[in-house]
Amino acid sequence: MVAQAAREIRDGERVFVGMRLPLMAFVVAKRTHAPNAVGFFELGVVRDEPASELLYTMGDNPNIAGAIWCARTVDLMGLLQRGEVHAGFIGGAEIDVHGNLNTTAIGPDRARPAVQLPGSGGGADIASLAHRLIVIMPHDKRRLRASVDFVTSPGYGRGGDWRKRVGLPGGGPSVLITTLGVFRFADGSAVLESFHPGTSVERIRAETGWALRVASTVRETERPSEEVLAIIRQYDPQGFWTRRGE
Amino acid sequence: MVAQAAREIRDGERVFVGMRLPLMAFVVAKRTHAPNAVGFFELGVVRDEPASELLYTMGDNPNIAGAIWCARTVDLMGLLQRGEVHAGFIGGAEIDVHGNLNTTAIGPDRARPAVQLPGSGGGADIASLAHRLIVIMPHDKRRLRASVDFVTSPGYGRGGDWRKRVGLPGGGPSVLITTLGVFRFADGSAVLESFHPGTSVERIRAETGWALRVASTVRETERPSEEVLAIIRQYDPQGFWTRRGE
Amino acid sequence: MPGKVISTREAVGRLVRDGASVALGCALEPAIPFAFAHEVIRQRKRDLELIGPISDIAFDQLIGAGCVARVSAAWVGNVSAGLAHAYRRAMEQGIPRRIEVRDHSNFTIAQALLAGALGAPYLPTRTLLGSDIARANGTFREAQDPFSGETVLLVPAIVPDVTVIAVQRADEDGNAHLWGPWGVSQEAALAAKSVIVLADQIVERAVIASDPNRTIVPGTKVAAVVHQPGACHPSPLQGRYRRDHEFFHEYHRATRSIEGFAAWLAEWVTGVADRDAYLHKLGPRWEALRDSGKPAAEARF
Amino acid sequence: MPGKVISTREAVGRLVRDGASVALGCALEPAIPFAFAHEVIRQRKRDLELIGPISDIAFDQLIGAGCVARVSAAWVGNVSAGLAHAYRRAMEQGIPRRIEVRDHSNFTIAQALLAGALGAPYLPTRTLLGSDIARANGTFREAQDPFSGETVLLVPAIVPDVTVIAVQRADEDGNAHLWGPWGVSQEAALAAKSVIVLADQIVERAVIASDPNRTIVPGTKVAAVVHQPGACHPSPLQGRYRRDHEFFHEYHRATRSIEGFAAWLAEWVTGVADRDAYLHKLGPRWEALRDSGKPAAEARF
Repeated sequence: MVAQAAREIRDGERVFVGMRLPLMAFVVAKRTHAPNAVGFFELGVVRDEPASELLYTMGDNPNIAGAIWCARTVDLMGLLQRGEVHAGFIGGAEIDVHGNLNTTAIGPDRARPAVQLPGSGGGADIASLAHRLIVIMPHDKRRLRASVDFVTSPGYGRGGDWRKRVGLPGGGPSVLITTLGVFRFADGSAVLESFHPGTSVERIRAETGWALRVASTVRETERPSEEVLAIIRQYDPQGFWTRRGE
Repeated sequence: MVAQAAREIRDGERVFVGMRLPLMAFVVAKRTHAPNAVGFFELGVVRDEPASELLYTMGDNPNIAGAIWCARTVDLMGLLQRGEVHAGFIGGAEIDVHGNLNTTAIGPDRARPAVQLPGSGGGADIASLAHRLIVIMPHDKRRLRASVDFVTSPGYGRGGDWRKRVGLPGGGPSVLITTLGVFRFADGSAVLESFHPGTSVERIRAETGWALRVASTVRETERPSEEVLAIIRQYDPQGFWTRRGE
Repeated sequence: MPGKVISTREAVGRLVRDGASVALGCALEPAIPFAFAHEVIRQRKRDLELIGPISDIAFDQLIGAGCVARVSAAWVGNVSAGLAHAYRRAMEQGIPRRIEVRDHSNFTIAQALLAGALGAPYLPTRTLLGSDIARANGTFREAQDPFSGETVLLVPAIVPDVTVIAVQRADEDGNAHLWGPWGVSQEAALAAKSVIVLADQIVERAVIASDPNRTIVPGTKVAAVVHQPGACHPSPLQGRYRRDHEFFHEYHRATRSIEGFAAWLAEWVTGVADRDAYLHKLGPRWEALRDSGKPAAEARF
Repeated sequence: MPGKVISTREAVGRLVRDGASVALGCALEPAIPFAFAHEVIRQRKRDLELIGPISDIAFDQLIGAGCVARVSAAWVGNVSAGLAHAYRRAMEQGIPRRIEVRDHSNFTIAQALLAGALGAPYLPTRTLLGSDIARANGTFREAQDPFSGETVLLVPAIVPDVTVIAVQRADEDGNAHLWGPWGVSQEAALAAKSVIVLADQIVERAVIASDPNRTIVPGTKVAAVVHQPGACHPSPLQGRYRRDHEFFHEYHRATRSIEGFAAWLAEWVTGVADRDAYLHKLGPRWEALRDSGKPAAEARF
């Protein structure tokens, strides 16, 4: 997942990074094909070099030391709203076929949820305003659902020109990377592009809560290079963020 | 004028100071009856002690060194709009009986003025939003007019509850200090409170462009104490701002 | 001027009434004033509205201790360890009490506080259009931008009764230097009716005045200054101490059950007199977190 | 990355097209990039829109030189010496050309640029209600606050084509440290399509990264970095040099007449090749203005 996520970052882009796996993807991208990518962190920090050590949160001292800008959240969110941020990463508890994410609550009643999740953080802002949204999630039928209980971070709504109709600028999810495969979005719906080594289209179909659409060019996901694996192991030697084989 | 202006500042108040005579009034007030007054400067500076030397502009290095806050203009203007600034000083080219000030342009056509003035600066904001406005002007019939050509900084409009009707918060001019006398505002109109030593009600009437209203308690303006004169001479020994006997 | 330098106990006692709205944790993950939150719990304050973007576990503790009636936040959880158990219990089961949630995103909470700081009634934005947050929050309005005709979401100002910020240093009047992430701290402080500053160090006014650009809030906005070293543990304070990651994990494990939460609270909050006792209890673990960092390049005024 | 470090001449040549909107002088009285303004005059740029709160005499010079079609500003004059003669001639007599004025106050220009920086279409305010500025400006709208029903003035966003800021130091990517007054500089830089940084000193990236709170604009927003010592004379730059008050008075006296203005321009702008030549011409007067101030108290990251 990290290797695939890193591939989604292009050189020179401004990227809302977030924590956990996206942060590692940023590290990998910076050290391989995207040395001029710039990382935005929603507490108000901009870095053009990854932090020198593993981070547990974006506010850890090593993520501030050596940053090029330590500003206010609203300054970075302003650049995002201006359309100056190319890509952002988010994850979620649930996603539907149109890329709508729920990180708020499971169950029909927001006031009395079956499971209370932490909420949006900056995720809904990134989903609303970035040029491209890169979604990373564990693959599970209960997580990839036909429809989500609460749209925290809007994807393509009900598909078609929904984003335009509700007033959102362009953008929306460009890719969904799961523990099993990679989906792209066509006309606002997820289409399976590749399956990770060791899995298959059929397994993914069985683990997906919506009627799977498969690209005619479906293939196995490119394996991470030794270089990439070495970067990941160097950055997270204890496997704190990657120990679940992610 | 400086001594009278200083009297208008109360201890502990937040005051938008501005330059020239108001700045000296702030110095005098701080060193006499209002040691806890706090000075706001619209380029984003807050001082609880006056600068160590004479200032020509609020951005002079000595006004920044030793400040307690160097922020953004909008931060200070925000506090002003929140109603947290007690008083502000402004001057103008023209004022009318309702305390409306023109610092924009003389003449009926804004696009082709007879005399182009510099404009509002922060004056119109202070006039709109401070609890009290303290106006300082040279006294001249062409400056104290029945009506002004352009209302840059709103006073009491056409009097009565005009401020409320147009949506301005409370406030408005509390005093007009000229080179000849001191006016207070009653029901949104200027009333002569005192005449400076060496002048008279009749002279002021002759030099004022509106029908003069005179308080029943009209008296001579209190002379500045030796202490106050000493502070002024110490701060501006060359008389740069005070040489015209102001 | 009357003395503003008081203890955390006095600050909470004097300035936080039951039912108050309180913004804290406004720098997001770092500089969270846990010392303040724990004193609120010890004084059994009730019916508070908590305001903040990402509070890490401070909000969870206040909710679990029964101090909270409403949360206006973008995220409530345990940043490096996962979900917030006390928040879950309150929302899912009403334990120890039901709380109301006003969902925000980081951008809308930032804009609400910025509007408050500006004295503006609201800010117009395009974020969250089409998100269920816009509907669920209940305080936003959709409107037409009269200039372009496009849809905008109007985010109304938030004016907290009290904003609490933790900083590296402040003078006795409350002029406060904070470096490292600010998040929404400055907006929250300027928007508030009253500000409490928890300073790792109290310094002479001249130290503050030597670098007025570092001032996050001027003393004229500050009601109380508390000299409270280590006020943010287990969150970090730049140039002073690091984040205690393991503490967050321990909290996560310990508070899975109601009983576990109660035991954790008894051990770390109600069972200690104040922050000094808390740091003493941490012992060498606390000393090991100290990290004085590297000096900033010189700037001259 | 392609090199951003170029000369003022190249920066003006590449980034300022005729008709562009240009924000400068955004820290109000200090840190005004006169070196940039003079190069614009030398390159005979035309039909510019000038944006800024209080420009001191920079705007007056650009107007008198015929570079300007429109001014969006709160104040145009000579702060310590009085009225701006060239601005008066343009407005009163159309010499050297008619210009359009969009009157602002400091707060509305700040809000317009803040809206631009936030990507918001407008900000609602209560300032200027009842002022003729609200009407004369022509771009504002009155509206009802839908929450309270009260009247507000909507100030639309300003997005300059170029914002020019002068700073004490920047690295080669344009990450820029400015201390002392910021005024509306940060909003203007973040709101702009393109930013030009005039740095008194070019430093290693590590100097900037040692103190990221001092960064006013990140390199990722910056199109050109100019190493230009003394770029702000006669305005001051904190910790580097003082304001040359007498220069403003000399300008005021010299430019009362059209001929006087032309002679002043020939002497100080068109008659000198660049800023270095200008400083050389100032000679010992320039050296006498240097003032390195006092160091800021240490902060460690």
